[in-house]
Amino acid sequence: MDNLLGLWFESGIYHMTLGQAGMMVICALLLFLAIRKGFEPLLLVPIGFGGILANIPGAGLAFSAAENAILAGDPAFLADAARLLGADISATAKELVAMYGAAGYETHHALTELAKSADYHNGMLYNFYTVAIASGVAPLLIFMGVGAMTDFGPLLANPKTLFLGAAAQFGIFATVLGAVALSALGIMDFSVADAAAIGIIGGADGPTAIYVASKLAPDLLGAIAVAAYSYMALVPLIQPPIMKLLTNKEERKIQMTQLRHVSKREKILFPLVLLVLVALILPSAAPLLGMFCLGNLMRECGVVDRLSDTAQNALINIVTIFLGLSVGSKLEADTFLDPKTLGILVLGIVAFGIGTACGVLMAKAMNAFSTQKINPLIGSAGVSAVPMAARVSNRVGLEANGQNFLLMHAMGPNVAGVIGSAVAAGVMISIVRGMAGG
Amino acid sequence: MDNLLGLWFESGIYHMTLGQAGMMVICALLLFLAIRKGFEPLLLVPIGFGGILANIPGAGLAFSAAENAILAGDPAFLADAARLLGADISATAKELVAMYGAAGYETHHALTELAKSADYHNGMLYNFYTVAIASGVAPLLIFMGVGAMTDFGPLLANPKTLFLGAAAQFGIFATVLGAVALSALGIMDFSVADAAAIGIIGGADGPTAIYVASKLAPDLLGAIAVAAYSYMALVPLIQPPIMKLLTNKEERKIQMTQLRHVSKREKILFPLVLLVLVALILPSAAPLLGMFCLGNLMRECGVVDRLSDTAQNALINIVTIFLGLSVGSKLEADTFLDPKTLGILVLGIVAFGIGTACGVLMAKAMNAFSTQKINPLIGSAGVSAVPMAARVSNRVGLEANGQNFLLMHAMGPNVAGVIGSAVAAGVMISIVRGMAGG
Amino acid sequence: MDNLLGLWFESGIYHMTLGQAGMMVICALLLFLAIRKGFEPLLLVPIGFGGILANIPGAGLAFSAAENAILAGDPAFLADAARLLGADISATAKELVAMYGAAGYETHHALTELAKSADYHNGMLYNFYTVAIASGVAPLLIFMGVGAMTDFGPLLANPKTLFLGAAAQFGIFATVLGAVALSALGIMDFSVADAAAIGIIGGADGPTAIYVASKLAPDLLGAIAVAAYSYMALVPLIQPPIMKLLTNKEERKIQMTQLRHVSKREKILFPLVLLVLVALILPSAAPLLGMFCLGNLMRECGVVDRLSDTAQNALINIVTIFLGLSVGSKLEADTFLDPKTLGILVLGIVAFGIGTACGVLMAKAMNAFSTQKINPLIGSAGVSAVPMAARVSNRVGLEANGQNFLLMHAMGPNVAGVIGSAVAAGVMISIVRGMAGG
Amino acid sequence: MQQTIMSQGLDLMIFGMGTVFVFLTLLVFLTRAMSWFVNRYLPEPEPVIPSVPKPADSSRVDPVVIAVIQKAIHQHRKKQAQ
Amino acid sequence: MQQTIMSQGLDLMIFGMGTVFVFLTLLVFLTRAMSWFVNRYLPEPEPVIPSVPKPADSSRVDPVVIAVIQKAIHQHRKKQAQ
Amino acid sequence: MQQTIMSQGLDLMIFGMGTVFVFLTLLVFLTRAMSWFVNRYLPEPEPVIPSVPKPADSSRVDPVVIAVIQKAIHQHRKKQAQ
Ligand code: NA
Ligand code: NA
Ligand code: NA
Repeated sequence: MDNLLGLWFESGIYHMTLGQAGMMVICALLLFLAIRKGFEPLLLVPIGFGGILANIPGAGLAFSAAENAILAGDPAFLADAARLLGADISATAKELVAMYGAAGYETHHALTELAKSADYHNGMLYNFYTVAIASGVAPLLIFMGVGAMTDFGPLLANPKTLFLGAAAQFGIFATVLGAVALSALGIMDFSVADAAAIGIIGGADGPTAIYVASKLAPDLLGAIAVAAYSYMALVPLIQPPIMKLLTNKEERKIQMTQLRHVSKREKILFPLVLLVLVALILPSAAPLLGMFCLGNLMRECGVVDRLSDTAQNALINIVTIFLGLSVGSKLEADTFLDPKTLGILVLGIVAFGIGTACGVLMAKAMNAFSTQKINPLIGSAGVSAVPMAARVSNRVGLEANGQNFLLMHAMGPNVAGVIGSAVAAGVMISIVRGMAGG
Repeated sequence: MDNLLGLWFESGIYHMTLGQAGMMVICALLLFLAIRKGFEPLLLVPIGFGGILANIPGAGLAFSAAENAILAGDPAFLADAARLLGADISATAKELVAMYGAAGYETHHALTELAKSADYHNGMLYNFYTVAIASGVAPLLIFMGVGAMTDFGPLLANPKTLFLGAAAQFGIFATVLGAVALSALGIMDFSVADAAAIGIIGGADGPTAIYVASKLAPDLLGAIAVAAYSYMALVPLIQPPIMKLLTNKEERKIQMTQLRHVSKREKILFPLVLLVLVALILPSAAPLLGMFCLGNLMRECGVVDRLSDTAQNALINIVTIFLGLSVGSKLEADTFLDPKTLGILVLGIVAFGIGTACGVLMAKAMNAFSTQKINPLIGSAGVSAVPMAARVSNRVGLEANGQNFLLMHAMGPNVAGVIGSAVAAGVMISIVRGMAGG
Repeated sequence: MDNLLGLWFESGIYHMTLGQAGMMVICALLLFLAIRKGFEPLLLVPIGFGGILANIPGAGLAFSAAENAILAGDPAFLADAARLLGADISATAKELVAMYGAAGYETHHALTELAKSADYHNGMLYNFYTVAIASGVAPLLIFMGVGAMTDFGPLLANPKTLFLGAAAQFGIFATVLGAVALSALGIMDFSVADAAAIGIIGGADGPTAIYVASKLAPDLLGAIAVAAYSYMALVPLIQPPIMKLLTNKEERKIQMTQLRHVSKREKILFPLVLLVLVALILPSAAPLLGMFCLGNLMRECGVVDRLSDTAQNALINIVTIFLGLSVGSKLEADTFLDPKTLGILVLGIVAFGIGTACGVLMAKAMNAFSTQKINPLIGSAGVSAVPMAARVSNRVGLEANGQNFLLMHAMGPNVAGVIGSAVAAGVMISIVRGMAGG
Repeated sequence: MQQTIMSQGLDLMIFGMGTVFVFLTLLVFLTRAMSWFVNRYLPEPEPVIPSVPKPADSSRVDPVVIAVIQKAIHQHRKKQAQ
Repeated sequence: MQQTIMSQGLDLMIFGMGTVFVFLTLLVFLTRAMSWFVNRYLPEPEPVIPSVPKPADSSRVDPVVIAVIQKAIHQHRKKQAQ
Repeated sequence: MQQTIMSQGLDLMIFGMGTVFVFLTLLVFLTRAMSWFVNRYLPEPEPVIPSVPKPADSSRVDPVVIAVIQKAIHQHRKKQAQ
């Protein structure tokens, strides 16, 4: 009989909270958008599915051993936990979990030992998150794969498009300012680290956003990743109005000269040049851009094709599955259902908008100073969101002039945007750590 | 000279025990069955090979650092170990290893630290086991791959075949009862946890069996996995007699109506329906069925084919190699050569038989209440053992009626059996933990 | 303003040491040799690139959390570190890092805990090294893949070529003697363990060299791996002069009889025979040769082709990327720029030379005692360096006699050399540990 | 003890088998409901595509192959012409 | 506090955006220099090969395919002969 | 010390090289015995299949290819007919 009761008390319905039910609906929506509307399905399918798993009541898949032990509510353990966390003995499990989240390394270590000796275990998704994201390895491997898929030819043929990739990153920093302003006004409660992590959504680059969030604001990672990938999928809706608002028909009609042929050797040397520059200027960007350059070098050097193939197929696919599920673990209701999430979604789309605008305006500014005109529509591709943003530039260009194929020209700022946001990520991580340190 | 002696004292022959020699012969037999007779070679080749490695005398590939330190027999370390384990100072290394196996988390932790500071290391297979199986990840990833290979079409076309998949799981629970009866009678010494882990052999599903055994009875994992895979390979011999015994020629002749066409959308929604049901009813089955549903969703949704391909090729192959070697580590002589192993082999085949019988009888029972007759031969496919059991149903059906192709109809109960045994796994894990806890 | 200064103080240029600059040039040279000259590109591209990453000033990618904490130079932490390391309080960060490297397990553990609680992290490459090489798994998986790519047919057709594979390993042990002699003469400061690790370069087998170095002399791993792969690429330059010096035109003209057909069953049984012999004679070689035999069995048994394919493609490629980057982490300036490195490079090429010579001489010796003559040119293939060395034998043979195709005959000693150096690795590891223990 | 373990085994069997049946029965009804709903409200417009994922390149014809075929045809025609 | 966080945000924006521009500007110049150097001193002798890595086997024709083709041609010729 | 390390090196060489030779010599004999046994008692019935593992699909012909061939042949025949 106890077993029957036990099963009932263990059943999901009995434990299901409104928040968990709500998150399941949200995750189902993500899956719908991914499968039916084609929103970045490679990421949003595992993320949405992982989110559902993370919110299965009583399964504790997204919790650490210590959290599972606390939530299991064994009085003896709760007492020890309260003591270790310096909490009042009457503190509820939920309060203790919150305090655990805020506690430092030693406390985590001690409570984990305690929980494991009481035979509690990390949830599956928690383990995936620890191995794939907390260690930083998954975003880096994806970045290596992206590097192995990237052709820098168009950028090398017209290096000044790098400026467009730089300008479009202003969306990141404007959003950082917006976020801290919300805090200053007391509307939200974002730390500088939070603000930096939110801003990076404007980088329009998934792995970069996840990498930065995992370093600066792990609690916000779920919302940030979801926002980043959703808005990347929405680029065809977000960008065109802004692009048309900031350009006149004549500008959109500008034909660009055929790109010069780029030699194999230039393509081989470019990732090394970029790597050396990172080493000299911005070591904190070394992991991200280093792996990116490695992937690209493996692609271009032509002597390690089997490694390059694996990096852009088997390896990136495996890592994507784990990355998605790990991000899903951050869609656990108590973490995700927070006013901050709303703020993140709003700030994120603002970031995209500002980035797009700055890219276009930068292109116009460059035209003011240079004789060889560039079509301002390719400026919007500077936000990265490869290759979607470049396609958008091409489409809007064709609307203005049926003979105007901007795709290849837009690929330059597009990949420049990837470099730009990785640089922004590096500098933000090092500045924020400096502020924390100081 | 010392070195020469040292080499001799380090040589395998000098240390080889009868048990290890015996295990090597058994593993060679497994390899023979796998390679020559085609017994589940994908698993039994790595398992058999891993078993040989695990029994190489003096190599300690299957032992933890602490066990290797004890077996190395350095007096100083033995004294410490005896103290930490609360053993008599005169205890032999073998006794200490046994006590270490029975000791709790803190003792393990302390002895491991001690062994590592004395520069002893985990054996290769022990590390594989820890990463692949103790963490639970390998069986889950295999299950994801199986999900990505599974077509639920036949099941969706005829959902009531799920009842056959349910009935066939009775083999599991009958065997549990048999195992505890053997204990009650003092013939064997199985705990309830052991009994549950043994019963799951009747689930006729490798990864499920390994997953349950790793949670409830790690010491028996080797025997359980070997039994599960061997009997799955023997399905063509085990099932037909039972099927013929329980059915008459007329029943075997029953023709089934062509299955209706199942739409893509039904196939996409089914894994989500299943997942929600798991979330509501049986959270403890969430890891297994969750990963299974993820794999199937990736397969059916049609927008993440590259992930689905990887899940059913590169990833599952890599995991299979490590899973097999890890299981092999549990074929170490002292663990495997135990009267319990015999009991497991006997109970396992009983479980298969009862499961087969219940599937067939359930089909006949359903015919008694329904107008639309089903051929009882497809009931036996409910044990899972995909797709072997379905093929057996088809073959026996053809013997009775040359025009009677049951394969597709048998695939329904066949995949239902996979779900059924995963549910059984979840409920047993949660009940047994409740008993241990209570 | 502080941030601007902060950024400058964080910039690479500010921190770049001469050593790091030098190592970047050396790594760029490695990349040049790999990409332009085709020196073992699959390994040297990731190694060279990893070396550049490891030397990015201030990024600390190749350092552990404790080392990064010390190098960060926070006074409070330095004081604790000095205390834990028993160092003088005035010790510089560099001295402390050196002492940390020399410290034992407990000290490492304590300092690591301390560093992590101060929010310092392991560098990316350090993590790769820990997971891939320190655990020993990467070289073993590569070895499994190599086994799955190896056809033992030629060896089985003419087993006595195993003697050539044995003789060529004398290069290993002669070099060990040379290394200890340099120590005895006070020219270098190699321990016996160092000497053994250096000698294995003569094995002309990358994964074996890395495996031994990781066990016996991790600090020298970078130089040893670079030497091993570079000289393997230089085999076409190193071997021919020695081969011609030790043979006369008549000997080089010797035609060998067509190899007999080898049956599938012999090929299936050979890896098992080898495994049993390892188990009986030399357990310490079990990990290396065990994984090698597993790969070969998977290849030959014909029933697990999907595992064999994965082992020689997706899996070995993934592991190669991580192995290369991990080796690169050992090209960090302070570790690599050491007189020992020069000694290693010199001794390494000597080892190759002696190994080649002994292989050829052994072949001549065998001809003295046997009627069925073998062409001494295939002796040089005994150093392994598969398949380069066999190709060299073939080419030199064709120079002497245009109708003399030695390739298949040379494959026998070539793969025998792989087994030979794995055996040498096992025996050296066990003897050296015995010496350390005693 | 004998009693306990037997009774524990019985509990395990009864509640375990019970749960399996309850679960799969619910699954039958939910599946039927889902299928009914889909076929009633979300009938498929497009023709059903095969659900087995194909390796990317098996769907298109290797240009090399086409080249070979054309060459073969061409040589054959030459022969015919003679 | 309000002030601090705002000023911190401002710092982050100014120095962050500044670094991005400095970095990419330097990259523009280095890239131009590199391209100039390569085209000036290391002009490519060989024709450029496509940079997209191909799966090893897509470049050669599957022997089975050739067999099939030859069979096809052969049967066809037989038909013609009649 | 000088002595010790030299003697240790010598030991390593002697016993190491010794083990390598003993091991490989035993392997020669075991291999010969194995081959003799196999060829004497387990001669292979079936013809030897190539030992190089092929990717599963390279052994069967891609239906697309067959389609293309048939189409090619057919068009060719039409031409002939004119
Ligand atoms: Na960007
Ligand atoms: Na089952
Ligand atoms: Na060798």
